[in-house]
Amino acid sequence: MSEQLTFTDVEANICTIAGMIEEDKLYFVQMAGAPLMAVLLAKYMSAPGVGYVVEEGAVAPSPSFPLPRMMVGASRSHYRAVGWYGMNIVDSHAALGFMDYGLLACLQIDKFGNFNSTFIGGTYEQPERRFGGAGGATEIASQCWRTLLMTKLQSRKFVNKVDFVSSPGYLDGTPGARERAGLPANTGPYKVITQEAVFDFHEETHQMRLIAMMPWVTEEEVLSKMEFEPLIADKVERMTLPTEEQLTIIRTEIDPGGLTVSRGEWFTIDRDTDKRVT
Amino acid sequence: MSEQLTFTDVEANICTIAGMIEEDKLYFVQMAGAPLMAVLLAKYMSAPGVGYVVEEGAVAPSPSFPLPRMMVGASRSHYRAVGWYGMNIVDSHAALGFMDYGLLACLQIDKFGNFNSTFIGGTYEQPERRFGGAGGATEIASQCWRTLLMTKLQSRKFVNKVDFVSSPGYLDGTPGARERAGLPANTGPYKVITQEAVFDFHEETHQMRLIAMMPWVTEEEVLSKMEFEPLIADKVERMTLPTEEQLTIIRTEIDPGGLTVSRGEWFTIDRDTDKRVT
Amino acid sequence: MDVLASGIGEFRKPDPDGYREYVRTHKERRLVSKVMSEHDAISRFVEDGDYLAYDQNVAVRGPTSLFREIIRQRKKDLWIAAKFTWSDASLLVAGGCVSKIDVGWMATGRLINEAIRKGELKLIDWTNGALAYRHLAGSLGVSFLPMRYLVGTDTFTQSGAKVIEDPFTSQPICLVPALYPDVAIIHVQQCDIYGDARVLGAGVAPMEIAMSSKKLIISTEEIIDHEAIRRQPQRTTIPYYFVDAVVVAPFGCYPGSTPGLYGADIEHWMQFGAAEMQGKTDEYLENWVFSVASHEEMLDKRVGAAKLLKLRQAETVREGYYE
Amino acid sequence: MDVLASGIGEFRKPDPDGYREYVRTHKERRLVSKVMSEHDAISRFVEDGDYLAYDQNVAVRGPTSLFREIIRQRKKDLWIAAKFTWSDASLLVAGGCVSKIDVGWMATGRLINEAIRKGELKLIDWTNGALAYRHLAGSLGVSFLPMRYLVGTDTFTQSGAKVIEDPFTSQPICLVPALYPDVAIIHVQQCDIYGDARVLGAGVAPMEIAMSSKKLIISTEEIIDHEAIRRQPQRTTIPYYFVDAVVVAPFGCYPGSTPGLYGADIEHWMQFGAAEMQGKTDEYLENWVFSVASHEEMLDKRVGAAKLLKLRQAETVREGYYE
Repeated sequence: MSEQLTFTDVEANICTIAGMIEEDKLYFVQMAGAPLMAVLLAKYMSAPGVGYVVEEGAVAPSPSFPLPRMMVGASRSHYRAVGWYGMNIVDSHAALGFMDYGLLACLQIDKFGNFNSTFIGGTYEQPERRFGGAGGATEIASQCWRTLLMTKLQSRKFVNKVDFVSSPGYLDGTPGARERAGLPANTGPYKVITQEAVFDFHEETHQMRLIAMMPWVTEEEVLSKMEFEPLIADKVERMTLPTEEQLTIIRTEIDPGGLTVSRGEWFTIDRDTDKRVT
Repeated sequence: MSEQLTFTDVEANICTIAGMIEEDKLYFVQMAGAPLMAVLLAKYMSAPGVGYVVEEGAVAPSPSFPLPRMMVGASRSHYRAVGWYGMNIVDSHAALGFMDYGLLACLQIDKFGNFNSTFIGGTYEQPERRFGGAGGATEIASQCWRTLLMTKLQSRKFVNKVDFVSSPGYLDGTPGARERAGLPANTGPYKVITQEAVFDFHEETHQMRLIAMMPWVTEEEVLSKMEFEPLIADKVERMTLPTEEQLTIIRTEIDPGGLTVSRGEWFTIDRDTDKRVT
Repeated sequence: MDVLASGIGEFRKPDPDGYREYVRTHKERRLVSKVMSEHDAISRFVEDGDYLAYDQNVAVRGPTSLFREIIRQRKKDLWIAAKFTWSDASLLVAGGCVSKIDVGWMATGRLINEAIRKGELKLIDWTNGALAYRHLAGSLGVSFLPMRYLVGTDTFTQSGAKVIEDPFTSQPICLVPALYPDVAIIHVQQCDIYGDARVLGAGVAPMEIAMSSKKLIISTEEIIDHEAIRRQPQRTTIPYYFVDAVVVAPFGCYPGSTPGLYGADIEHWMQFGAAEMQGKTDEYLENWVFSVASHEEMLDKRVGAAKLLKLRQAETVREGYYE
Repeated sequence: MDVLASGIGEFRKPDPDGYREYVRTHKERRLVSKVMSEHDAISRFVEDGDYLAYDQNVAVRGPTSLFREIIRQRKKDLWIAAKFTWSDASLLVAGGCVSKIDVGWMATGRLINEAIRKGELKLIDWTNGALAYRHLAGSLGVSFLPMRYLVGTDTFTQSGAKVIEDPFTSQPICLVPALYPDVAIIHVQQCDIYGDARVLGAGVAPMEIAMSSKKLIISTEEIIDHEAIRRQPQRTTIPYYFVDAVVVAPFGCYPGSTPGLYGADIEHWMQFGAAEMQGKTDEYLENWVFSVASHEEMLDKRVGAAKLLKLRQAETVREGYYE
């Protein structure tokens, strides 16, 4: 029997995003959970000098690992920052154009990258399931130059129409739609990262476009997990699998309690063939 | 020969204002010079607990005496404040209505308490003498509940029309003029203090009104030192002379260099008669 | 005024002059002790129907001892701002205290969903940043502030924001109305008896909330000497004249954490979560709120010294806070 | 947009998106050393025609070593914001560097009056607070802010402010345009090599100016270790990514004072005042600026060790700054 690699969808997302982190850029990272873990994994492994801010005003922290289980705003997550401010200050840093990338999770997304974190089903007044709200995602997705969005590849998440536009993507997709609405120029969603596929947005039509897939999935499989049909890049790249080292660091240093990464769908991959076993 | 008391016009102003300081009120005090000295004299002698803020953001300092010669923003003038902030913060405290009194000096004033600290003579573009500008006086005179204005009783200062309205009094004097302009409700100049006379403003007409004079001057003398004719209160009070103790504290603790208080007009008063000798 | 678009959300009309009048007649300018019990602070300064603001980083440095006292006193019909919060909104909803929530982010579950369904609770959506910014507007004494986001979304539509044509750039710009809460509760590490308060560490908007709220209750881990405040003026987050009450509350944000002092009691949160899922929050409240007379009694009889020591030990960082 | 009134003063049209584009392409995000000489900092980052901002409390903590370097390099046509300043504007006018001044408050005398008379200098009146607030607007990334004063005055008329009908209260409200300076110079007590800077003590608007200026030069009394910054993050006034140059300048605001370190040299100010009154500022500049190659040389050859020691001794307060 050949060697196998086992990980969750969240772990896959964290590893994929960690591989995208550039050390000479600044990141505005949502609260906690997978987006923060992705930047921390990069900081631990490949981009130790990367700077990021969090909503509650810690600028460029150097968190002490292993991280605490409830880490938002806690001392170990703000450890050795270069500055401790408040939300209005760091939101202003983003308004001023200092934040190259926003890093966010979302519940539902449409083909123009508009996304929902408010409610699913029913009406605004009587929702079937009410969620936490836009949080800091709207200011991040509006004011950072590029936004990296993380979610799961499922048809109920990639939908024709989101139940509620909590935060803006390219709105109706027309050229200049964000600027006409009053948003800062030349901003918008940049990539959407899932456990099995990565998307970007077409430069002119602003439609979501499949650009990379995990080795074990086909285009058809990806499309079957989406309500709308994305554009397909001329050449769809193969995504890199999480490494043993990445997974070990996530499980021992980044989320030792497993509160975030142990939930969701598990993947077991045969390392010789890169095919999914279970 | 009877005993004599000698002081300058600035010293007289400082002592008169010091006597008005209420310990349960908050003061917003201009930069430096006589207004600040007045509140410090009160703090030294009669109202040790009185709180005041200065433009550069020191809140409720307890300055260490004797004060330095160039004291604005210097360490001894901010000593043992309860907070060190910046200008936008303390201006906001005033905007929020926390500052009961503003304490200011001015170059020129009209009968509605509009005053000038910008230029005298000529035009705005080609002034005869250009002065420092509105400074912080406009925010103080607009946002504190009541403004105490300090100047010298001279016809070139109490004028029919100021060369430039740097900061607002009651504007054209009509009811609600300040509110119509956009200023916070129920604010405005409260008293004008000079070396020989004190004025307030009529509740309805908002015209300046003589309410107190030094013992050695007559109404005619006061009016001869004003270009416009103020209202006269039914009963014009007699002002209290500076005391020896006040003058000693000013000269040794408040302005030991004499930069502010030794300039201007000198008064020598016969203490038996309260008449001016020279 | 050309208003290009307006959200439909309900909001308190900002009234800077009304706030000023309140301040003029109600706020104490002298240095007088404001130390009082949590009971007195909540009963004197929180009224049914008040707009209540608070500050915390999700579960960190939240004024939870005061939340419990609000529930204990069965305050009603509060309108709260839940920005970057945790299960506080659910807790207050469980206590029957809340009828409206301005939402930035909060943990949601059965309690919130059921209260909406029954028509007992109305949510008005904003974002974390928009609510913090509305407090900033209030702290500046104005009625609105312009900002570069919120537009283009349904969040905007459900909020009370407006879009106007910017008179300086001619571009569309979003305006949010200032938030002037009736009362705010803020937990801090250190405070003197007059209310000069220090928030140690990053915080969402403690100063903005303190400045924009008519009434302000501070709960503090410890009282420090007034002279200590004056020796380090730059560390004072909130000066005394904004503060109406100072409540001594060690472990005041239990089961949350206070940076530099103690960690969070995660088991407690799970217990609350389980109670919520099982519809047993009445039991939870009986145990943690109603059956104890005070925060002190809760710590003594429900939490216990061993747990408190463990939580102290779980906080390993003092650097930047106390060092 | 119903604009009820507009000032006639010239102002740079606020361009938040232009600022953002500059930041995107020009500002360094990495932690790299920005330490350089005053010569290099001024020659690289101050251009003729720039809008130059700075921060000080009248004569306290002003970046005077950098003012002298600007004169030494004969920069021209600067537009400066003189809010709550001292004779800096006169000094720069004497050096022929300035063509426009946004006035809050500054010391005026023969130099300013003559330059106006000759048509070489244009003043545009605001107030200290209005200029600090315009920096605040810039620091928030917006194009204007509403405020409760300036209206009703000739200062308003000569400024670039506007009055609109407030869309939330229907009352008239004053709007001031955001100020985004091309370059700012700020003197601090402590800074690391990356630009993480600490202003110790009260300051007019150092953070707002730092955030709203495209280019930022910090002069610092001393370089401190980056790890020292990280050990006390709450003391950092300006984080590294706003900063383009760090200039080591002990006694950098001589003849002004730096709180906690040294007092002001009042005799020097009087010497400048006398030179101005006698029309001898060329001699003054030759002696204090042109005949010395650097701030260091000026301290050594013109001020001297004895005077520096005396100024150190004159500063008796360290509490709140270094203790």
